[in-house]
Amino acid sequence: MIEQPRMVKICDIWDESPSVKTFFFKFDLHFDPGQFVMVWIPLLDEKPFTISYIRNDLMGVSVLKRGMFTNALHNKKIGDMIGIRGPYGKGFGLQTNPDFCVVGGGIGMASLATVVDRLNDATIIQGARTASEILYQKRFKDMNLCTDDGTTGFKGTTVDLFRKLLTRRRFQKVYACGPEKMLYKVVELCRNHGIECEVSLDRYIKCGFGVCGQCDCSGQRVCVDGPVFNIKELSKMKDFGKVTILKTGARVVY
Amino acid sequence: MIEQPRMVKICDIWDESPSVKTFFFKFDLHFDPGQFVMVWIPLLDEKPFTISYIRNDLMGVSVLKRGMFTNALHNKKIGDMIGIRGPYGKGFGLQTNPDFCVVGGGIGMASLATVVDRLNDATIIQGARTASEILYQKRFKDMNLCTDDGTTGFKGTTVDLFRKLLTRRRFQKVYACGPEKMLYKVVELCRNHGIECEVSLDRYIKCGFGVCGQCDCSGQRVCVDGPVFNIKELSKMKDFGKVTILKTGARVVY
Amino acid sequence: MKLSVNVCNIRLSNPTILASGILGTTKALLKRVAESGAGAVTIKSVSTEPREGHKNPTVITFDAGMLNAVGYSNPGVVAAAKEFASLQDVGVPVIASVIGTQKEDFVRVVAGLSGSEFSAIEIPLSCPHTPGFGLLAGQGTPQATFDITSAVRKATELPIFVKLSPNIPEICAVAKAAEDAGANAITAVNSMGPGMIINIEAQKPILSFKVGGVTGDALRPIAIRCVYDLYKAVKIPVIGVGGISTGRHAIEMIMAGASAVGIGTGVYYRGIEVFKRVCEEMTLWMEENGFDDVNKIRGVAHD
Amino acid sequence: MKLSVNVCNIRLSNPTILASGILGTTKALLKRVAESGAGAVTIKSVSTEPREGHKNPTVITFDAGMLNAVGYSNPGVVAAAKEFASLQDVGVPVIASVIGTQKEDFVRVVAGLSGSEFSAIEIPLSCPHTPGFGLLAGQGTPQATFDITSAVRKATELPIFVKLSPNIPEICAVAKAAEDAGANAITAVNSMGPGMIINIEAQKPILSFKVGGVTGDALRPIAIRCVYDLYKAVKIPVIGVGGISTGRHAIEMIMAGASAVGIGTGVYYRGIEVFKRVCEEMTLWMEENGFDDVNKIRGVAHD
Ligand SMILES: Cc1cc2nc3c(=O)[nH]c(=O)nc-3n(C[C@H](O)[C@H](O)[C@H](O)COP(=O)(O)OP(=O)(O)OC[C@H]3O[C@@H](n4cnc5c(N)ncnc54)[C@H](O)[C@@H]3O)c2cc1C
Ligand SMILES: Cc1cc2nc3c(=O)[nH]c(=O)nc-3n(C[C@H](O)[C@H](O)[C@H](O)COP(=O)(O)OP(=O)(O)OC[C@H]3O[C@@H](n4cnc5c(N)ncnc54)[C@H](O)[C@@H]3O)c2cc1C
Ligand SMILES: Cc1cc2nc3c(=O)[nH]c(=O)nc-3n(C[C@H](O)[C@H](O)[C@H](O)COP(=O)(O)O)c2cc1C
Ligand SMILES: Cc1cc2nc3c(=O)[nH]c(=O)nc-3n(C[C@H](O)[C@H](O)[C@H](O)COP(=O)(O)O)c2cc1C
Ligand code: FES
Ligand code: FES
Repeated sequence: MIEQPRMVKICDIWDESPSVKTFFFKFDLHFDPGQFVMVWIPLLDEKPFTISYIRNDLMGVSVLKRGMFTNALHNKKIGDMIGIRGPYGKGFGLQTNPDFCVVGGGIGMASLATVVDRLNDATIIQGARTASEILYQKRFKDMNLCTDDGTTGFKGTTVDLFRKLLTRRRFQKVYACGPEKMLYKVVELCRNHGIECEVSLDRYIKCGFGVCGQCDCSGQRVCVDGPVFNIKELSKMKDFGKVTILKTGARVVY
Repeated sequence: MIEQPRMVKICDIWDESPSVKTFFFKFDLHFDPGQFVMVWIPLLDEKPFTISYIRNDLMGVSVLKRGMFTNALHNKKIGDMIGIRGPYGKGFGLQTNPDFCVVGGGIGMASLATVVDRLNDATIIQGARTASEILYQKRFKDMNLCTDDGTTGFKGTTVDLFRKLLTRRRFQKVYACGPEKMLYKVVELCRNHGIECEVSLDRYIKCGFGVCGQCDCSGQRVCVDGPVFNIKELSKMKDFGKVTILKTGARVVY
Repeated sequence: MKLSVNVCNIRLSNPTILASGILGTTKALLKRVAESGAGAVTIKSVSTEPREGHKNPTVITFDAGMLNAVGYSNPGVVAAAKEFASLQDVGVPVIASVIGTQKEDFVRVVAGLSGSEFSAIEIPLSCPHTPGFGLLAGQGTPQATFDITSAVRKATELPIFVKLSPNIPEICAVAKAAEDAGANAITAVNSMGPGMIINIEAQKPILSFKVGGVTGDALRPIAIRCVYDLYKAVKIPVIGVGGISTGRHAIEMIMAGASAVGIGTGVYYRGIEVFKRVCEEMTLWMEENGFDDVNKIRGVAHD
Repeated sequence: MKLSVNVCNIRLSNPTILASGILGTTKALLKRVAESGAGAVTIKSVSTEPREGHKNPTVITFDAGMLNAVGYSNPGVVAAAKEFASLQDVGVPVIASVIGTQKEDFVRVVAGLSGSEFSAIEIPLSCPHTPGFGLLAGQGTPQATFDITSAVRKATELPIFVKLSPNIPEICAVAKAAEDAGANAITAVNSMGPGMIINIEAQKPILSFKVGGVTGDALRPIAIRCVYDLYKAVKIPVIGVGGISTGRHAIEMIMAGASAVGIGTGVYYRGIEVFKRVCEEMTLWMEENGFDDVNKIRGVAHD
C-alpha cells in the first residue's frame, strides 16, 4: 500500500450539533469500527479523524470545530475535495454475544458510533457539555445521556452515569472514547467490576503508520498499536491518563 | 521480476565435442525451447546462451569455446558458481502435429536440442566443420549429418543437405539455428517450398530485456521480440542475413 | 482532447519523448518507437569516435528501479551520421544526443551530424558513470556547462537541450548557465547516483563498472522536484525525465512544470507500447478531471 | 553464529541499529525497539530549543520508498535530557543524535545531554529538508564538517558518528574532513534528494514542506555505493544506512564495508520486528553460505 492521500469529493454534510459536522465521501476500502483516516487539506495540514459512519463505500467523519484545521474543514461545502489516507490503526475488538456498553464523552462518541451500528442492543452512555452538543440523537434510540449543565439527561459526567448504571446492572464489555481523564476512570471502574474494556486513545498523530514515533504512549504507538487498547495493554502503559506528548515531542501532564 | 544474476552451482559438466561443453545447474524457473539466459562470471563479463537441456529444474547450456568469455567458462569446474539471469526472449512456436525438421549449424544445434526433446519424430539435420564437432550424438538417434570436410555424413553444408532432403520429402515446419548466411538460405528454401519456418537469430546482447537497443535487427529486438522469428517477421527485416551490429553499435555487413 | 505540445517550436503530437540511451541505437528502432506512440525520439548519445562501452552486465534492475552503466557505447559520429539519415522516415521529430570529453568534441559531433534532419541537439553533461564524460569530467558545473553550451551554440542553429544531473545540489545555477549560453531547453534529469548493487553470493558488484546510474521509480520524486525548481528558475522549457511510466506520472511531471516528458525505464516496465499507454491514460484522466488541453495543466502545482 | 560487532568499542549484540528519526522520540519506544532485537538504537535528533517541525503531511510513501519532511520536531535539549535518563534500562547502547544551526548549538546540546548514559553522539550534517540545518545550512561541506566535528570533539569524550548525505558528490572528502577532526565513525547515509510528490487531483505537492528526503528501497543502491567508497576512503568504521529491510540487504551493506547497519524505513516495510527478522535472515544466509561470523563478511565485495 502507498501512504498518500486520495482526493475525494465531499458528497454530503450533516450538522450534528452546533460545533460538530459530519462530512460524507466515497472511499472504497474496508474499515473496522475504531479505525481512523488522515484528512488532508492541501497546503494547510493533515489531521486524524475516526470514521463515524460506514455505509458500504460511503464513509463519514464527524468533526468537532476546535482550531485552525477543523475550522477550515467546517468551511468546506458539498462538492469540495479533501484528501483521505487510511484506514489506520487497530479498531475495536467486536464480540457478538456479550451484553455491552459504550461510553462516549464529547466528540469521542464519533469513534463509538460504528461500534453501536455493528452490535445490537448497545447500552449507550453519552456525555456532553450541554444538551445541544449531544450527537446522533436521531441515529441512536434510548441513549443514557448526561450533560455538565444538566440541560438534558443526568447532570454530571459519563463516569458518574456509568457508575450509577453499574449499581443496577452488569456488562460483559465496555467500549469507551472521550477525554483521557474520563477513560482512565472508566477503565478503573471496569477493572474493579471485572468487566472487559477497550478504549480509544488520542495522541498527536503525524505519520499514522508507525514510523515517526510522535504518537507514543509508553512504548505503544497509538496510530498502529492502537488507537484502541484493552485493559491488559493499558495496565502496562504508565502514561495512560497522565501524560500526553505535544507536537514537539515534549511530555505534558494532563 | 528483478533482472539480476542469481548464482548457481555448476553441478555437472559434459564434453559434447572438443570445443563444446555443457554446463548443468539447478534453476527453478520455467523455460521454453529457444529461450536463453545471461551467464555471468563476476568481474569478467556476461553473455547470452540458449538453454540446451531442460530436465525439470535442471538446466544445461552448451558452450562453444570461442573467445575470452567462453574460454573462462570452459575453465570452470563442477562446484564452481556462475550467475544466471533469465529466461529471456520468445522461444520457438511448437506445434504437435506437423511433420517437422530442425536444421542446426554448429553451436546453433544447442538452441534446437530442446525443440527435438519436446517434439516426437523430428527430422534432424546437423552440420559441423568436422566429425568430432557433431553435437549430441548419443542424445539424438538418426540425425542427418553433414560436415565441411566429409569426415562424417554428407560432405557439404546443412543448406545443401536440406535442399537434397526436400527433393524426396516435404515438411510442414522447419526450425533452424546457425550462421545467419545459412539461416537466410534455409528461409529462402522454405519460402519457395511453402514450408513454415522459424529461425533463432544471433545479435550482440547487452541488457537482454529490451531496453538498450543493442540487439536490433531492423527494428526488432532479438532479445525480447526474438531470438526466434518466423518467415513473415523475417520478410520485413532487411538486416536479416545481411547486416549485424557490433558492440559499439556499428553496422557490419556479413 | 489536445495532447500536442510545442517545445522550442518543435511540434510534438503528444508530450512523450523517448529518452536517450534507450532503444535509440538505430533508425529502425526509432521508427518503431514512433509507431508505438512517442511524440518525439532521442538517439543514443554519439561521440566523435566509436566506443565499446563497459563490459556486461551493463543494465540490471532492482525492486525500485534500474541501474545502468552502459558506458556510452556508440559507433562514433561518422557511422551515426550514416545510420540517422533521411530522418523524416521516422515520422516524429528526432533529437540528437551529443557527448564529448571536451567542448571541441561536442562541436565536431554536431558538425558531423549537421547533414541529418535532426530537430534538436541534446547535450547530456550529466552522466554519473562514464570516465571522461559528464559528471566524471566535471561537465556538471555552471562554468563548464556555460562553456560547452556556448561552443555548441556557435556550431548549430538547431534548438539545444542541455541535460542535467539530479545529483547537483545547485541544479538551478547550472540550468541558468545553460540558458545564458543560449540553450533552448533543459532536459531534467539524467540518471542519479551512481549506485551499486552487490550480488551477495558472488560477493561482488553486479555491474562490470561496479557503479551505475539509478533510473525508474526510485528517481521520480527527485526528478519531479528538479523540474519543479527549474520551472521557476529558468524561462526556457523543461523536459521532465525520470521514472515516468504511467499517465499519472506524466501529468505529475507536467504539473511540476515540464513541457514534455522523457521516458526511458518505462519501456522496461510497460514495453515499447508505454508511449501509447501513457497518452491514453493522460487522456482518460484529463477527461475525468475536466481538462481539454495538456498545456493547461503545465505548472499548476506551483502556487 | 556470531552476529555481534564492535563499533568504536561499543559492543552491539547484532549489527542492526535503529536509525535516527524513526520511533526514537521516547525512552519507552527505544526500549521497545531494543526488545524487538535492535543491536543499538538512536534517538530522534535533538536541538537546543523545542521545535514543532513542519506541518503534516510530514511522512508519505511511494512505490519505491518513503518521502519525509518532519522538520526536526523535538522537545529541545532540556526536555530530552529528562526523557533520556537512566538509559541502561533500554538494554542496548543508545546513540544521541544532535543537531544545530551553528557549531555552538551542537556543543550546547552535547553538554546538555552529558548527564545521560549515551554510548555515542551522532551529528547529522546532512538533512536535505530543514531550513537552518544540514545541507540547507551548508553543513555538508568538508570545511563546515571539519569545524562542527572539531567543536563537538572538544565537548565530549564519547565516540562521535558524523552522518553524511548521499547527495554530496564529494562524500569521501567530507568523510575525511570528519575523520581529521576526530570523528570515530561515519554514518552513511541520511535521506537523499530532496524529492517531491504531487497529488495530481489536488494539483499540489503532498508534503506540507513540499519537498522531503527520499529513503527506503530507492536509496539502497546509492547508500551501498557511498559505503563502498567510504570504506576505502576512511579508516574509521562506517555505519551503513539506507533501504535496509532484509537480511540480504544487511549482508550486502556489510560486504560493501559497513560495520553495522541502520534501519529506518524498514520499520514501515516490516514492522518493529524488522530488527529480529533481519538478524534471523542474516543468520540463515550465513549458515547456508558457510560463514560463522558476520565480521568475516565485512568489505568482501572489494577486490
Ligand atoms: C485517532 C484519533 C481519532 C480522532 N478522531 C476524531 C474525530 O472523529 N473527530 C474529531 O473531531 N476529532 C478527532 N480527533 C482529534 C482531531 O484530530 C483534532 O481535534 C484535530 O486535529 C484538531 O485540529 P485543529 O487544527 O482544528 O486544532 P488545534 O488547535 O491544532 O488543536 C486542538 C487540539 O487538537 C488535538 N490535535 C491537534 N492536532 C492533532 C493531531 N495531528 N493529532 C491528534 N490530535 C491533534 C490536540 O489535542 C490539540 O490540543 C482524533 C484524534 C485521534 C488521535
Ligand atoms: C540468443 C543467443 C543465444 C546464444 N546461445 C549460445 C549457445 O547456446 N552456445 C554458445 O556457445 N553460444 C551461444 N551464443 C553466442 C555466445 O553468446 C557467444 O559465443 C559468446 O558471447 C562469445 O563470447 P566470447 O567472449 O567467448 O567471444 P568473443 O571473442 O567476445 O566473441 C566471439 C563472437 O561471439 C559473439 N558474441 C560475443 N559477445 C556476444 C554477446 N554479448 N552477445 C551475442 N554474441 C556475442 C560475437 O559474434 C563475437 O564476434 C548465443 C548468442 C545469442 C545472441
Ligand atoms: C540503459 C540506459 C542507458 C542510458 N543512456 C543514456 C545516454 O546514452 N545518454 C543520455 O543522455 N542518457 C542516458 N540514459 C538516461 C536516460 O536518458 C534518462 O535520463 C534516465 O534513464 C531517467 O529516465 P527514466 O527513469 O525514464 O529511465 C540512459 C538510461 C538508461 C536506463
Ligand atoms: C520519518 C523519518 C525521519 C527522519 N528523521 C531523522 C532525524 O531526525 N535525524 C537524522 O539524522 N536522520 C533522520 N532520518 C534519516 C534516517 O535516519 C535514515 O538516515 C534514512 O531514513 C535512511 O535510512 P532508511 O532507508 O533505512 O530509512 C529520518 C528518516 C525518516 C524516514
Ligand atoms: S503518528 Fe507516527 S508513529 Fe504514530
Ligand atoms: S540486448 Fe538490450 S535491447 Fe536487446
